[in-house]
Amino acid sequence: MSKEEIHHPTAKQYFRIAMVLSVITAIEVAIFYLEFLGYWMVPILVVLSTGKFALVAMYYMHLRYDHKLFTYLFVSGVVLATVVIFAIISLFSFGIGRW
Amino acid sequence: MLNFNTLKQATPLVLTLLISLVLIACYPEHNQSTFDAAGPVAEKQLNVFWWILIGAAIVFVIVEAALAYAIIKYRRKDESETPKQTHGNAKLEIVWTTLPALMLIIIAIPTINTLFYAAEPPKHALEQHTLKAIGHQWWFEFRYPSPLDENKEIVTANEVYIPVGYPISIELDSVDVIHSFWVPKLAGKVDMVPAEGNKMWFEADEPGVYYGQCAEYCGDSHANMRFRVVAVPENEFNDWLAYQSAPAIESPDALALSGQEVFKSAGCSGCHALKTVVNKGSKGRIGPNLTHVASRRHLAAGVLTNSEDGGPVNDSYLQENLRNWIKDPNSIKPGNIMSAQGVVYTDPDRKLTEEEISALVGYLTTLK
Amino acid sequence: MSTDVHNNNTHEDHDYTTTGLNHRKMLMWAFLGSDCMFFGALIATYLVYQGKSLVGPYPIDVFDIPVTSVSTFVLLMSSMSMVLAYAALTQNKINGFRIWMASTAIMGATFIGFQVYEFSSFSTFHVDIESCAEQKVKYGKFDDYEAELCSNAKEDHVETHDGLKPQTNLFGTTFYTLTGFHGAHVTLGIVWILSLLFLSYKKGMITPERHLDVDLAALYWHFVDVVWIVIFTVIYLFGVFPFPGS
Amino acid sequence: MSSLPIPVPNIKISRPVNPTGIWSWITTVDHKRIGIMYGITAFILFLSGGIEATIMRLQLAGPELDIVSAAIYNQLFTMHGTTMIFLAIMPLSAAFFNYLIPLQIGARDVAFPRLNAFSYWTFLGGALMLKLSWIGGATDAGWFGYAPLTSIDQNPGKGIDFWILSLQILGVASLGSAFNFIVTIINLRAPGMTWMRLPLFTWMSFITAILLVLAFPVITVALIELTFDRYFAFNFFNVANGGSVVLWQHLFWVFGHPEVYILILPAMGIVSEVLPVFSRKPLFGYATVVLAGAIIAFMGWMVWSHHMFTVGLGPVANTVFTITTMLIAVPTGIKMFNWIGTIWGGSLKLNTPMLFSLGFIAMFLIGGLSGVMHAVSAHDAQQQDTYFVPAHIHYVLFGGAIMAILSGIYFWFPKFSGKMYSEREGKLHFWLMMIGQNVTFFPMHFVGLDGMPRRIYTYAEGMGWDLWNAVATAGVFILIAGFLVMINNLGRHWRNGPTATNDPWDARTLEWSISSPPPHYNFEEIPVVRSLDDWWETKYGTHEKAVPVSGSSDDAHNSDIHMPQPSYWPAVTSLGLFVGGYGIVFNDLLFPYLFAGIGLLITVIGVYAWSLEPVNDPE
Ligand code: HEA
Ligand code: HEA
Ligand code: HEC
Ligand code: CUA
Ligand SMILES: [Cu+2]
Repeated sequence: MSKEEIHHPTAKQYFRIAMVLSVITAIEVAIFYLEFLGYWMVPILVVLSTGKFALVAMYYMHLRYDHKLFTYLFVSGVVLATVVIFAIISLFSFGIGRW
Repeated sequence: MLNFNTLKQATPLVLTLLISLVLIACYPEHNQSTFDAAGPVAEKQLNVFWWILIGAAIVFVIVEAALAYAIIKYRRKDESETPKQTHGNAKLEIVWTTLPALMLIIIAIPTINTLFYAAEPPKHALEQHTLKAIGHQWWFEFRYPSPLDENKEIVTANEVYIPVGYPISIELDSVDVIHSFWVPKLAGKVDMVPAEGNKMWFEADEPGVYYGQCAEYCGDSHANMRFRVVAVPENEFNDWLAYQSAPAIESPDALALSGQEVFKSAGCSGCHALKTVVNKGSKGRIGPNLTHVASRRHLAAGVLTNSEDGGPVNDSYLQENLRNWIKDPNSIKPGNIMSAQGVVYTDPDRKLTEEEISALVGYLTTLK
Repeated sequence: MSTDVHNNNTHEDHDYTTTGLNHRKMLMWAFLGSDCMFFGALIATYLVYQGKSLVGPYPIDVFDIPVTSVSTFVLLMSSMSMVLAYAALTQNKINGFRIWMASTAIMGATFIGFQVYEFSSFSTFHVDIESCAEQKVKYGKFDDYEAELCSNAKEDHVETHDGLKPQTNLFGTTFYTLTGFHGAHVTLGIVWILSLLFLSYKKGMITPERHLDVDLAALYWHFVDVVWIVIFTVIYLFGVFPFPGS
Repeated sequence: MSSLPIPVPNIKISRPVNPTGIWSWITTVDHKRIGIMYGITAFILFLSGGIEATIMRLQLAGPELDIVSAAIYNQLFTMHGTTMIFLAIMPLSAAFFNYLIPLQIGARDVAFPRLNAFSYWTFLGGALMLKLSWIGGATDAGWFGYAPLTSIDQNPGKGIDFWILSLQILGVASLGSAFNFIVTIINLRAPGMTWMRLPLFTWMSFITAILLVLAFPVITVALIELTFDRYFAFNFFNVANGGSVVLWQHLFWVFGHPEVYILILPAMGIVSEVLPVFSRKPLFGYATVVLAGAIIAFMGWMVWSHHMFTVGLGPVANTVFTITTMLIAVPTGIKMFNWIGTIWGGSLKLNTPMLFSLGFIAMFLIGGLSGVMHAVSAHDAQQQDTYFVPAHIHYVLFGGAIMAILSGIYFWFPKFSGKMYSEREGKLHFWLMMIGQNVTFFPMHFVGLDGMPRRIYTYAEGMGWDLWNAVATAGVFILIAGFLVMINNLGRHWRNGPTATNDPWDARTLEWSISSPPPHYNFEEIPVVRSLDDWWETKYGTHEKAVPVSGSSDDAHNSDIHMPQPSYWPAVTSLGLFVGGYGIVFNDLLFPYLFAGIGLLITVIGVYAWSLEPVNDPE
C-alpha cells in the first residue's frame, strides 16, 4: 500500500542475489584454504563478508528502497557495535591483558 | 521569609567552604590526607590537583556569579512585562565553547605528564628495592627479594619497611578479588587485579609511618584492610630486613613453650608460617606470616594498635590485642577467613580454652 | 468537530504517522539496531578471549569448516526463501507464500540441526594421538601449529580434556554462548515463521494488505542471517587462524 | 475496519470493556495513567533508597559505630546505589516520558499503548524482585558488581542472583519503553511539529531513548555472562581458567557511562522547559542546546574507561580517556551557558519549579566540576574509590537529576492533578533541599581528599574524618524534613487543593493548551504546529509563519477519536517474566527450573494473546 513496493525487486532478482551470496561464501571458504595469503586473509575476508552483509541488508531487508530513517536506526547500531568491539580489543591488547 | 537573598548569600558560603576544604584537608595530623604529599609521586599528583582546582574555582565563580547576578537583576517586577525575545547569539556561543576547551587542553598537559611519570619507576630504581604486595581478603602480604639468595624471598605482612630516598617499585597481585594498594601520602592507588597483577612505584622523602588502606571494595571487611608503610634510613632498613630473615625465636619460657604446642595442635600452623624465607614465587599461606608478629605496631591489618602514637611496640597492648583477636576474630574483623575456616572457631568442640588462649598469647608475644 | 470518543483502535497500520512510516516497522528496525549491540558485546567477549584458553581443545581442533560452510549456505538460502515468501504474499500468491515459508522454516531447522550436531560433536571431541596425522590431512594447513598441537596432545590433551564443554576453557565458554544465542534467535524466528504459516490457514489473517506481519518476521530473519555472516567469518574462518599469542 | 475472526480455536480473546476500580488500572493503556503509576511507584522506591542511605549515614556518623553490621552495610550501599539509579531516577524519568511526550508532540497516545503498559508492569516486577531480596540477604557487591566478588565462590547467597535477574527484567522494561518512545517521537508528531520545533524535553528524551536501546544490550550480555558463570560454571570471569575480571569492568562501564547520561539528559530537558517559562523568554540557542545534547550522548560512548583509571590500563589508554572525558565538559558547558543566557534579560518569576531549576544549575555545576577533577586521571589515582566519588555522584545525581525532577514535578503538578500546590511550602522544600544537600554531600569532598575510602562500614578514630562525617549525617535530616514537607504539600493538595487553570504558568508548549488534567484523548483536535513554542506563539500571536511548514490537520484523521482499548495481556506477560525471574533464582526448588518454565509459559501465552487479541472490540 505504500510506494515502496513498486520498486521491490522481482523473485528473479532475489534469486540472483542469493547466487551472488553463495558464490562469495564459496570464495571465502576457498580463500581460507589458500595458506600462502597469511595475514592478508583477514582484510580480504572482512571485505567479502561486509559485502554479503550489505547485500542482505540492502536487498533482502530492502533498506535500499525504504526510508533513510530505517537505515539510520540500523546502521547506528552496526557502527557502534563495531567501534565498541575494536575499542575493547585494543584496550586488552596494550593494557594489562597478555596479548 | 526565605527568598532569593538567601541564594545570594549562599555563594560566599560555598566559597568559604571551598577554602576551608584546603585548610582542613591540609592539616598534617590527617593520616591519609592527599594534601600532605611525602614523596615525589604524590607531590606531582597533588600539583595537578592544584591546577584543576584553580581552573574549577574560576569556572565556579564565573558561572555561579553570572547565575546569581541574573537571578537578582532580572526578577519579574511587573506581571504584564514581556522581555525582549532573544533566541540566541552565535558569537557568544562560540566563545563559551572554545574557552572551556582551551582551559581543558591546558590542564591536560600536566595531567598526561604526571600520568607517564607515575607509570614507570625512574631509571635509577634498584633491583633490590622491588617488592611484591599481594592482596588477601583482608590483609596484605609483602615480599622482599632476599639480599643473600636471589632465588629466595622474605615474607612479611601488613607492615612494610622501605628505605628513605629510594624509588621503590612494587609488583601488585591478588589471590582472591580485586584490592587496591593505596598510601595517600606516597602515591595514588593502583588496583591489585587477580591474575593480571599491576605495578607501581613510590618514594618517601622523610622517615615516618605512612598509612595505607585497601581502596577497592573487596567484601565484608574491606573497611578493615589497612597497612602501614614505615620509611627508615637505609642502614636501618638493611638491619630490619636481616632481622626479618631470621626464623622465629624459640623462647625457653614455659608459657611460650606450651603456646607453641597449642599453635600446632589448634591448627594455627596450617595457615600461619613461622619462617620468612621462602622460594621466589612460592604460594603464600592463607594467613599472615607470624614469624615476627610481635615486632609489628599493628595487629590484624592495621586495625588493632600495639603501640602508643606509632611508637615502639608496647607488650601489654600487644597481649591484650592478641587475646581479643584469638578469642573472637570475627568481632574485630567481620567475615574474616580465620574465624570462617579455622577449625577452633567453626567446631564448637574444639573451641580454645582460656588457658590455651593465654598460652598462645604468651607464645606469640615472644615472636619479636 | 465531534468530540465523542469511540473506544476502538484502528489497526496501527492505518493510523496517521508523521513520517508516513509504519510504527511497527520502525520498532523492528530500532530493535535490530539494538540487537547489534547485543551481538557486539558477545563478539567482543569472544575476541578478547581468543587465544587465551589455558587448555584445549582450541578452535583449530574442533572446527570443521566444510560442515559449517554447508550450514552457512543453508541459512543464506533460507533468507532467499523468506524474501520469496514475502514477494509471493504481496502478489497474493498465498500458496507460493506457504511453500516458501515452510521451506524457510525447514532450512532454519536444518541450520539448527547442524548446530546441534556441531555442539554435540565438539563436546565429545577428544584429541587422539594416533589420529593426529589424520587431523593434519583434514585441515591441510598451518602445519607447524598442528604439529605443535599434536605434540601437546601427547602430553596433556587426551586424558585431561575430553571434549569441549562450555566449562572446559574460555573458548568453550565464549563459543557456546555466542553461537548459542544466535541459535536461540534462529529458533525464535522459526517459531515466528511457523506461527505465521499457521495463521495463513485462518481466513483473513495473512493477506497482501497485511503483508507487514510477514515483512517484520522477514526483517528479523534476515538480521539473524547477517549476524551469522559475521560469526562465520570472525569466529570460524579467523578462529583457526593462528593469531599472535594464540 | 470490521472485526477479525478469532484465530485460536475455541479460545476467545477479548479485551476488557470499561473496567473499573483496580482492574481499570491493571488493564489501562492510557499513557497518562501509566505515567502517574510510574511516578508514584518510583517515588516510593526513591524513599526506600533514601531510607537505606539514612541508615548508612547513621552508621558513619562517628568512628567505630555499631548500628548495622558490616554485612548489612555492604548490602545497604549496594541496594541504595542500584535502587536510586534503576528504580528511582530512571523510572521517574520514564514517568515524565509517559505523561508528557504525547502531550508535547500533540498526540493522543504513544505508538504502542500496550507495550507501554507492559513496560510499567515489568518495571514493577523487577523493582519488587530487587527490593524483596532484602529478605534473606540482598546483593552486596556494589552497584557495579565487580567480578570476582559476584562469583559463586565469593558470594554463594541468592542476593547476587536477585540483583542479576531484577536488572535483566528492568532492562526489558527500559528497552520496551525506549523503543516505544523512539517510534512515538518519530512518528506521532502533530502536523507541523518538525524536528526543530520539538520541545526540548522531548528532544532530550529522544536522545535518551536512543542511548538506552544501544546501552542496555551490553549490560544484558554482561549479566548473562555472569549468570552462566554462577549457574553453570562457565569461565567468563573465572581467573583460574584464564578469564579476566577486567572484562566485566569494560562491559559494565560501556553500559554504565552512557547510563549516567541516560539519567541526566531527561533532567536537562526538564530544566530547558522550565527556565524559558518562568523567564518569559525562549530558550537561548535552541539548536545549540539540542546539538549539545546529541554530542554529549555521542561522546558518552568514548569515555567509559575513566571509571578504570587505576585498573592498570596503562598511561596511553588513560591519556586517551582523560582527553575524551574532559571534552565532554564542553557540550555540557554549552548547555549551562545557554541556560544562563535564557534567564539573562528575562523576566524571572521565582516559583518553586523555577527555584529547583536554578538550583539544578548551581548544584550540577559543582558535580560537573568534580567530574572534570576525576577526569584528571593523574590525580584520580588519589580520588578513585574515595568519598570524593560519592561527592561527585550526589552532586550530579541529587543536585542534578533529582533537583530537575523535583522541578518537573512541581511544574507539571497542576497539569496532571488539576490542582495547585502551596507555593509557600514548595519554597520551603526547595530551601531545605538546597541546604540539606550541601550539608550532606559537600563534606564528602573533604573526607574523600582526606583519604577516606568509599564503601567502608566503619573507620578508625583519629583519621580526621569524624567531624565531616557527623556533619554529613546531620544533613540527611534536613533532606528528610524537606521530603516530608513535599509529601505533605503535594499529597494534601492533590486531593483538595485549589483547582488549577489550564495554563497557570503562562507556558509555552502544547500540553498547556488543553485542560488540567487533560482529557482521556488529550487533544480534541490534533493541533497544527506552526512554530517552536507553539502555544506561546499562539497566545501572543507571534507565529513564525501563518501556515505550517508541512501537513494539515486533515492528515491526522481528526474526524474520529480512536482510543486504544484496555488489555490484560501486558500485565500477564510481565507477570510471566516476574515468575520466571523467581524461578531462575530458586532454580533448585521442587523441580529444577520448574517455575522458570511456568514463567516462560505465562509469557508465551501473554505474547500470543497480545498479538492475536482484536485490535478493536469484538463486543
Ligand atoms: C548524572 C550522572 C552523571 C553525570 C552527568 C556525570 C558527569 C560527569 N562525570 Fe561522572 N559519575 C557518575 C555520574 C555522572 N557523572 C557516577 C554515578 C559515577 C560513579 C560511579 C561509581 O563509581 O559508583 C561517576 C564517576 C565519574 C568518574 C570516575 C571516578 C572514579 O571512580 O575515579 C569520572 C572520571 O572521569 C567522572 C567524570 C565525569 C565528567 C567529566 C562528567 C561531565 O559530564 C561533567 C560536565 C559538566 C561540567 C564540567 C559543568 C558545566 C560545564 C561548564 C560550566 C563549562 C566549563 C567547564 C570547564 C572548563 C571545566 N564521573
Ligand atoms: C540518584 C541517585 C542517588 C541519590 C538520590 C542518592 C541519595 C543519597 N545518598 Fe547515595 N549513592 C548513589 C546514588 C544516589 N544517592 C550511588 C549510585 C552510590 C554508590 C553505591 C555504591 O557504592 O555501590 C551512592 C552511595 C552513597 C554513599 C556511599 C556509601 C559508601 O560508599 O559506603 C552514601 C553515604 O553517605 C550515600 C548517601 C546518600 C544520601 C544521604 C542520600 C540522600 O540524598 C537521600 C535523601 C532521601 C531521603 C532521606 C528519603 C527521604 C524521605 C523520607 C525518609 C520520608 C519518610 C518516609 C516515609 C513517609 C515513607 N550514597
Ligand atoms: C583458616 C586459616 C587460619 C587459621 C586456622 C588460623 N588463622 Fe590466624 N589468621 C588467618 C587469616 C586469614 C588472618 C588475617 C585476618 C585478616 O586480617 O583479615 C589471620 C590473622 C591472624 C593474626 C594477626 C596477624 C597480623 O599480622 O596482624 C594472628 C595473631 C593470628 N591469626 C593467630 C592465629 C592463631 C593463634 C591461630 C590458632 C588458634 C590461628 N591464627 C589460626 C587465618 C588463619
Ligand atoms: Cu581489599 Cu578492599
Ligand atoms: Cu562515567
